[in-house]
Amino acid sequence: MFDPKAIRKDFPILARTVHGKPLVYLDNAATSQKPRQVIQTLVECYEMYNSNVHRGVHTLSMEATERYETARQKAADFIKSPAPEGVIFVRNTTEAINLVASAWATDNVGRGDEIVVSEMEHHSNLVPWQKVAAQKGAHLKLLPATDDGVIDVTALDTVITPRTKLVSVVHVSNVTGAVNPVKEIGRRAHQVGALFMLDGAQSVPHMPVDVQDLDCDFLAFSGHKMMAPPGIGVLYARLSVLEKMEPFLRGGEMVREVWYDHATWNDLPNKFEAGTPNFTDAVALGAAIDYLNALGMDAVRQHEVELGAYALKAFAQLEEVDVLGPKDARQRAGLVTFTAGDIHPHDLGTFLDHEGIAIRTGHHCVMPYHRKLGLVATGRASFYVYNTNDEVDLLVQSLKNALAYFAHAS
Amino acid sequence: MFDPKAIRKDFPILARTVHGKPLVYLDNAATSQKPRQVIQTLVECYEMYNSNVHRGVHTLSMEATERYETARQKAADFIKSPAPEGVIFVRNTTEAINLVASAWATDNVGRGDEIVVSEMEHHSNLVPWQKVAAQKGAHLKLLPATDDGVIDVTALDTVITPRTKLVSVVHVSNVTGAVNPVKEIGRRAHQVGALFMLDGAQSVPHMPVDVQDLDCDFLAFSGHKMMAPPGIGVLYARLSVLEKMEPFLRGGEMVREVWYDHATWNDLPNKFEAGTPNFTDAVALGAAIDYLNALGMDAVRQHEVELGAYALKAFAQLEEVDVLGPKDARQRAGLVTFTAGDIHPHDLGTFLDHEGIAIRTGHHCVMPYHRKLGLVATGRASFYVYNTNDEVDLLVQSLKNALAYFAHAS
Amino acid sequence: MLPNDLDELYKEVILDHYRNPRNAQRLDDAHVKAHGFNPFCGDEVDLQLRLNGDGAIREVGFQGRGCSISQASASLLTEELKGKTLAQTEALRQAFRRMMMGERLTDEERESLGGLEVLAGVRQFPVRIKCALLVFSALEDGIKEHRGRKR
Amino acid sequence: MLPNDLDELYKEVILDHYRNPRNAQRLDDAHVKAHGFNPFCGDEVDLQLRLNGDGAIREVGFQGRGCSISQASASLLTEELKGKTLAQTEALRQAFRRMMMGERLTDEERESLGGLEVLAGVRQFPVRIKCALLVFSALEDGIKEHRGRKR
Ligand SMILES: Cc1ncc(COP(=O)(O)O)c(C=O)c1O
Ligand SMILES: Cc1ncc(COP(=O)(O)O)c(C=O)c1O
Repeated sequence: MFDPKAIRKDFPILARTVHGKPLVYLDNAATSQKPRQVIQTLVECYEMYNSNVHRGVHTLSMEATERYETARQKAADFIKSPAPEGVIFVRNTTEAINLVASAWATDNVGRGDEIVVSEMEHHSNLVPWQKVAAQKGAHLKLLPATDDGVIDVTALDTVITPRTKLVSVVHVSNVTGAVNPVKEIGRRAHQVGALFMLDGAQSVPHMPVDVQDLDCDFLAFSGHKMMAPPGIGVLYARLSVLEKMEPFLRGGEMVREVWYDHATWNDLPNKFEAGTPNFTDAVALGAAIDYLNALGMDAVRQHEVELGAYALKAFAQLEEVDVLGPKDARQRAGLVTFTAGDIHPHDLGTFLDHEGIAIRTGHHCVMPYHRKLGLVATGRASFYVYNTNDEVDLLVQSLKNALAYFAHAS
Repeated sequence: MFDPKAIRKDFPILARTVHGKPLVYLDNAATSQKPRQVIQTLVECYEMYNSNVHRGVHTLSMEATERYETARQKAADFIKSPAPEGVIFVRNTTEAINLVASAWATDNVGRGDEIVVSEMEHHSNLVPWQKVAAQKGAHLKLLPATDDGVIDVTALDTVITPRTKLVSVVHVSNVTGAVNPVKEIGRRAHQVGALFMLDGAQSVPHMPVDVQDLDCDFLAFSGHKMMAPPGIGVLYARLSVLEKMEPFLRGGEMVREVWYDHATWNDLPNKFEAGTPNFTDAVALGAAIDYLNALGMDAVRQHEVELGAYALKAFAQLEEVDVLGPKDARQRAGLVTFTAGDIHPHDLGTFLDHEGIAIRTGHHCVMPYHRKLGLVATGRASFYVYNTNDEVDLLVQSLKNALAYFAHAS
Repeated sequence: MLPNDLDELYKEVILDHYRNPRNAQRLDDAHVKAHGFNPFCGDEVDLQLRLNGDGAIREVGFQGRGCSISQASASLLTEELKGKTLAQTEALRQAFRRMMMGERLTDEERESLGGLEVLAGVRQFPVRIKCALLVFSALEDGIKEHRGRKR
Repeated sequence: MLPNDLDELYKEVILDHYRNPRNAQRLDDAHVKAHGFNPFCGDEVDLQLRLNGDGAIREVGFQGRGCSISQASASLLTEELKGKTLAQTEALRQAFRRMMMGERLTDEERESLGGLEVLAGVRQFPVRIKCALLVFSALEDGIKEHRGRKR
């Protein structure tokens, strides 16, 4: 049985108070909290077998290497990568996308070619492509969003053309919460011979993601949004694509042989992991994956759909509150982005913080789409496995209080 | 009083055994062990105020941001950076150098220009420049090493010329252990109008390093070699240089304003920190710096010079053992790279591991210099604050045993 | 039910300035133009100053959008600027910044703040200090630019 | 004084092959050429095979430098290759790999290993397994290349 109350006991931070109130942590789309199993794994690394991986014949190094590669296997299995070498450890989603924008795009995008993203991209899946477009004389094109905040599949055939070399879209929007129709988008991308990349920052932590089923060539995600530490993330890539790519960063471990004037590259995945890797956080990501697998990703998804539905219904009772994104909770992730009357989101954030409730306020690194909607900033409550209906109730009650407070005060 | 025996109690891993023998960890140049103060800092982060930095108005986010920026200030103070904005958090030394090779070199190196490194560079300070040279039609030139394994200052005037745009050298060699004459090298670099960069991976953890006194424009170092976790490192750069540089990675946090077709950049240091930063490991780096400061970097250096001198003397008793690098312990760091008769370093590594002793064997990511010396691989014992003369004695005794074992066996 | 310090932040007068910003006009031929933008929240303020012959501020214009603190702070500031020289404005900015940092002000400094003193409560909310300072950094840049142009 | 399993790794015969590699000749007109290199330690092995008309290995050449395990493994292998077909060589490689992975071998497989069985002790030293396998991966690549050329 999926029991958030029991799960909460695994997360030490949830026992703390903020301004004298129990912490209600609803900023999970920004970063998640960590269970003691993950924290303990880190402590164990440092107390038992901390060492430089891949580089020593001594026992510590061997133990560390084994755990690092086991973590890679776990990450590969988690997203159904056919081989562990398809998993490149990076810092975060942003670095993963930059890796592709640098190492892949350099040799594969030319003048007049097109790169297609959507209107609702996070800056991390937009700004790197602006650079590629500018450097290569390529065109950066946008898949529009429907009024419901979902990528509009009716535009696929016109926007994605034979000149398109890459289609890179957000799997689950961190603003509208929409689970985008990525299989259709990928199909169209492959139809025209383009590669297909997914920004999985908001999907991989929250639902089963299968790179073979989605048929994507690249998938980027961040450990810190899925119970692992910051500082570790994954670029998954199809092996056949990876094999043909030039390296990204250069230096120790990614080389095979080095002379003063040139070098040859190591095998996958090392070729893309220059310098001492963040092995402890990778191992901790493995522990986070174990934790999620024990819950079951279907159950995680189910819980968040239910929580989302509960929140949508409650928000609908608040006249002054407008919610972005799809109406149907099954079409969206467990996050609710909203405006509350004319209360500025920052003022709302401060007010809620005083009630112990942490939500995110701002443009959520999605400025252009906010601008398009005529918004500067919004509030966002985002859920994870440890959130409960009670917490949603608290949020809604506090929203009411805020609306009254700022109305009264004016 | 500097007391390694007392210091050892702070490092939980030093209590473990390997093959039934107490661990003798002499692979500190690869990565260092972590004191409980650093481990505890990480645990505290995760249990008390884990959150996304810079992005939220809620209390957790505020607390996390404050600690992240305090860590930056500590890192700045540690190397005497005049401003915290001169400290860019990266993954490791390798990423720091790649950042410069990408963001700085792009706009500042042209056809026929020269980049100067030394013969004894780690791959991380060589391979990135090979790419710059190839892309720009620039020349990669080498400062030779003396027979003692120190960068040869008599070559400065001929190798560094008015066409030189950057001189980037290793401060302390991870192979010869030499503390290179970097002030003289920097002076020559600036004389011809070139910038001056230091690979501080082996110096910053082990001795006082003052960027103002050294007058360097860039300094790269890794947290994991100075008691902090892997996954965090620093690029220090002179503000005036940093201000004129284009960004490196693109995405969240490094932008000021974003439109669909272009973006503007955030202030320093954010401009160079794309995506969710590794805030917990940065905070842990702050704790590591506190720990080192409490010992005193002069005392740390003194301890390692003494240990190095003790080891050099002991090694000199072993006829079959040849040591690389300067003869005078004060001209070198606390690391000893050596060959032991015709025992292959890997066989030696395995033998020592069976005695509980961890040394590094291989080319230490410095292949070309090994090739130049006619070596394929060497053994390296490298010390830190917790190592003792007793451990050096154990190493020497085990080396004797190994020489006897392999001689007898053959 | 509500924590008291929230009322310290959201004083009546602050919310009033937020809802009814003063000097909400755009001066087209201004001598000093200041633009402030906070990339983290998207808040914006624009100030225009017209100076008279002896360098004192004659007229002020203000537009902006954002949270109550950033907008009220700007609106309150516009009420203090008229008649001040740019040097006096600079002193006011310093005094305000010092108040936000929780430093002890001299009587003279406190005096100079005028109506802006009502924002003292913000310093209990460290993440919001940036909001209060937004218009001041904008002004600093604007004045710098103006002086650069004169030279 | 020395742990016994170290003697398991460094058997007399292994160290003998290390010091006195067999078939230490370079065959210039070889049919199969194999080059193995381990970037982590710099170890290298080179094998050359000359085949006779019916595809069996007639002559073997070996050069290399590196640790005792990588070199002894290559030297021991050269002694097993003569007379084998490439297919048999492939079966030998598989059997050896399975021994290194700690899997149970059939009697036939054990038989095929011949002198190479002396390397069984390596599997207690996981980081050294790569050393023992170096020559085998080189051979695999070399045979693949040879077959590609024939097509
Ligand atoms: C001199 C030197 N430079 C650079 C590096 C690379 O450091 P990292 O692997 O942490 O990027 C190292 C350590 O491996 C080193 O010793
Ligand atoms: C949809 C989406 N893409 C990309 C990112 C960037 O992730 P990171 O900051 O971990 O690189 C985020 C999170 O901030 C996100 O929500």
